[in-house]
Amino acid sequence: MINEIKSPSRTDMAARVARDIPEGWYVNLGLGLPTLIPDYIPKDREVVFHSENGVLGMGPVPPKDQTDTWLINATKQNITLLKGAALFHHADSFGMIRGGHIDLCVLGAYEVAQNGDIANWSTAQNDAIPAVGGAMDLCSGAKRLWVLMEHMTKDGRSRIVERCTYPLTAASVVKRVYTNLAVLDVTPRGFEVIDIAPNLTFEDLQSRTSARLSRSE
Amino acid sequence: MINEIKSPSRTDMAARVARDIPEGWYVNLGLGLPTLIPDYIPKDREVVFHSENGVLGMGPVPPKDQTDTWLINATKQNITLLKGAALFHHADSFGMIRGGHIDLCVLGAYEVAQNGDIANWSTAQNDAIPAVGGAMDLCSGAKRLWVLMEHMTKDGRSRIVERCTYPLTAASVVKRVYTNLAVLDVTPRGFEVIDIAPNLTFEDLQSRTSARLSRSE
Amino acid sequence: MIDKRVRNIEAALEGITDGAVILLGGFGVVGQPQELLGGLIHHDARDLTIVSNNAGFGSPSLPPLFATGRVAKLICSFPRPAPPPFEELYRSGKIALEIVPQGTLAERVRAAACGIPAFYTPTAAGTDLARGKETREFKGRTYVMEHALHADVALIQAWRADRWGNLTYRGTGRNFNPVMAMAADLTIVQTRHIAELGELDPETIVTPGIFVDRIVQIDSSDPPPA
Amino acid sequence: MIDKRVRNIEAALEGITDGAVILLGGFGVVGQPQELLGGLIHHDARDLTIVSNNAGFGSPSLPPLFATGRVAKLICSFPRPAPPPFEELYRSGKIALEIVPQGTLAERVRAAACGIPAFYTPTAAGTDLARGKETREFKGRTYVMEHALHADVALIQAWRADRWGNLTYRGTGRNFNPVMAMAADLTIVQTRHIAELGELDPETIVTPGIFVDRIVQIDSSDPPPA
Repeated sequence: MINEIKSPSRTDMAARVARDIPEGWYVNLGLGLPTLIPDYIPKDREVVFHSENGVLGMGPVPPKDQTDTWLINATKQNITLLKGAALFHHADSFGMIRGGHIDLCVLGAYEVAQNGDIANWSTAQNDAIPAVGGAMDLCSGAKRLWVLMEHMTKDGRSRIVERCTYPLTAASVVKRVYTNLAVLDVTPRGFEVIDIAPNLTFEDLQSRTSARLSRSE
Repeated sequence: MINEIKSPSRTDMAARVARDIPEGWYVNLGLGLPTLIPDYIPKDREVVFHSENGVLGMGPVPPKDQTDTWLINATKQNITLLKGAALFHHADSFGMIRGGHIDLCVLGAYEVAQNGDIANWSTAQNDAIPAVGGAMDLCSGAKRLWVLMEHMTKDGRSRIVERCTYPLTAASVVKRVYTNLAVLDVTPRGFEVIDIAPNLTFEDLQSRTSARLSRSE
Repeated sequence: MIDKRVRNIEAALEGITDGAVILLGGFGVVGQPQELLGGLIHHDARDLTIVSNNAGFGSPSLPPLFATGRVAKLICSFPRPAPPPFEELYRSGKIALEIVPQGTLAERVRAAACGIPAFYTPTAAGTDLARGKETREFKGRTYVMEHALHADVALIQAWRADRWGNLTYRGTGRNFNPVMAMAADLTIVQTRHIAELGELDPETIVTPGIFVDRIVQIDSSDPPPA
Repeated sequence: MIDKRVRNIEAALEGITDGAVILLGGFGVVGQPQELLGGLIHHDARDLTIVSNNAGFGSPSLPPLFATGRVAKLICSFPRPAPPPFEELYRSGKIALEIVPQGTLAERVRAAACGIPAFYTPTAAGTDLARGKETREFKGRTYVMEHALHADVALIQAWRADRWGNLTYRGTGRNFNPVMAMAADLTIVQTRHIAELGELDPETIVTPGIFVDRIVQIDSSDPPPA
């Protein structure tokens, strides 16, 4: 049934998020899908990207022969600095995060619950070495937390849930979720559908979602 | 009776403190008498002076025609920067102080008690506008707190006391007191006389001191 | 294009409301944003709380601001010597005064900036300034709990600024400025010089633009000799 | 004359004792002091606690240090991917692991440096990582109390250093280094370049020498492309 839906590609999903980021925002992007977002910000729209290892004004990955290997991002890829960039240490960087100065953080997740809970750091499998990185700081600190993820797991379970089953990264923090099927706002009344994939009805979407959805007014 | 004693001059007192400051210490000096100390540090002994408004490596007051008015110390006099100086902001500066990184702070005081209590910020007169500045931070934060002051008040009361009568700046922090009559260590057994002014006997000193003194072993 | 520059002081101070808590950079007059303060004298916001290390001794602008009667409270470490307007208001009970140790003041502002609601400090433990405050022992030593000091507005003096709001300072003009610049909802900067974007070395920027909302370039004079 | 330079790595690491808590600068391998770590491999101190953002992925020196079996505990935010020596020790219960959110780790180290024994943070509230920790509400939000993380030793990588110990860093090699440099009883720095005293601009020094005990100049190589 999932295969019937013409899902947007991963790049379409990133582009959809990019569309909603206005000029002048300070934005931190998590691993995976979110790292594709900057490619879809129009060149004339200035958005300042933050990397938690001490960078504001992060630019794209440089050509191999022009790499300064002293410059990396939080995923440990080499980066460039844009004009206007600034460097600072880890306590200052996480002060920015914890203090609510980052306008937007976009992360991937395993699950998002209707009260805004997010689970994205641990699947609680006993054999995995636990690792949290900056996920909890970003989730509790950013002014807005958006999640960008596939709507369902590979085995067909909804990631949009009434209550997270995986260990929480932070409680009641997610403001919006972008998936391959829809854009959902987290409201005091639960998930509200803001946008829906082409050829998908509200009922189709609800049938693929374990939390109850409401229509945007 | 006080006048019988040949007290050292104010500059002698500052020089006496300077003698005890070894090379390599990071030192913060309070208002008044302590500001005279750097003049008596030998030129070949490197001591780094800290000013709480964000300077390490503070040098002497410049000649009038070479003043950079953007450089002041905590008493708001113009200063110079020595080679090796560094500038930083107030939270970092007081982080250094509170974190025990300043090897020595030398302050004036109204009273020092035998348990190391110091009173130097307020005489609790009702008509004075209260003002504390960095005194409490320095007293509780510095690795060592020495006090440099006159042994007695102008009206002949001992400033070396069993218990402070003025409001405390900090409790149990003073390690040593330099006065015009003696050098006293604060020990678990109270004040111990380390040095005494010429022509003054231990008994003379005790008679001018309201706290009980012991001889250094 | 991100451009935080505004055309004049009036535009820089727009929207400050009655009851605002205002952080004021500077230590003495060095790094104190005189022209922004001057603009505040002619502003109409009342019942202001000013957070400043000093009470305006030697300052051309802070005493006249007190004289307007529009400052309800001063949070301060060292209000002495007190210039006449402050002293009179204080003695007649027309201005409230909260004395905070200088390092605690800096740390409370930094805590607000960094999302720390409260912390423990050894400063003032066992003194009158800790009266009524919660205390706690850690490893046998007594500490006082202090709360973050949030503000609506910060008035900052920088030496150089670019249009993104990246700042550098000059000499000891740095003092409280970078700390306060981080802790307000609206951070307003007067700068001596405007730098082109990219001209400030990323390694030497002291305040990243993320903390700054408005910049006004002012040909202010150097501090007077002290 | 104050001169914190020492002649070689052995002299730099002298006196590190069994049971030492060691802060390790770097984020990944950028800013990680490889040569000091390399020296630690041949040191005799045992039962070490290493505080490091990562568990040594990509690092030429940290995995071999784990392999010596002399590290009893790792305090870390992101020990994945785990290099084989760490993974094996962890799975066989031969090394303790304390997971700390990255910002909490930085702030705990900064608190130790700045004389703050404990503070409250929103990070991890309501999660498994706050289990057993004291929590408290401020203005209706729940915060976790976290303690200062003191250390005996910090191993730091700088770009330039003068004989007083003033430091600058390069690019994102800064990361945890200036924070950790402030928080240890013994701060040991490997620097790529030595500057003459007075050569580093006081306005642009990142770590003032007061925090630094020993400096060793090492012609280390740049980090590998990532």
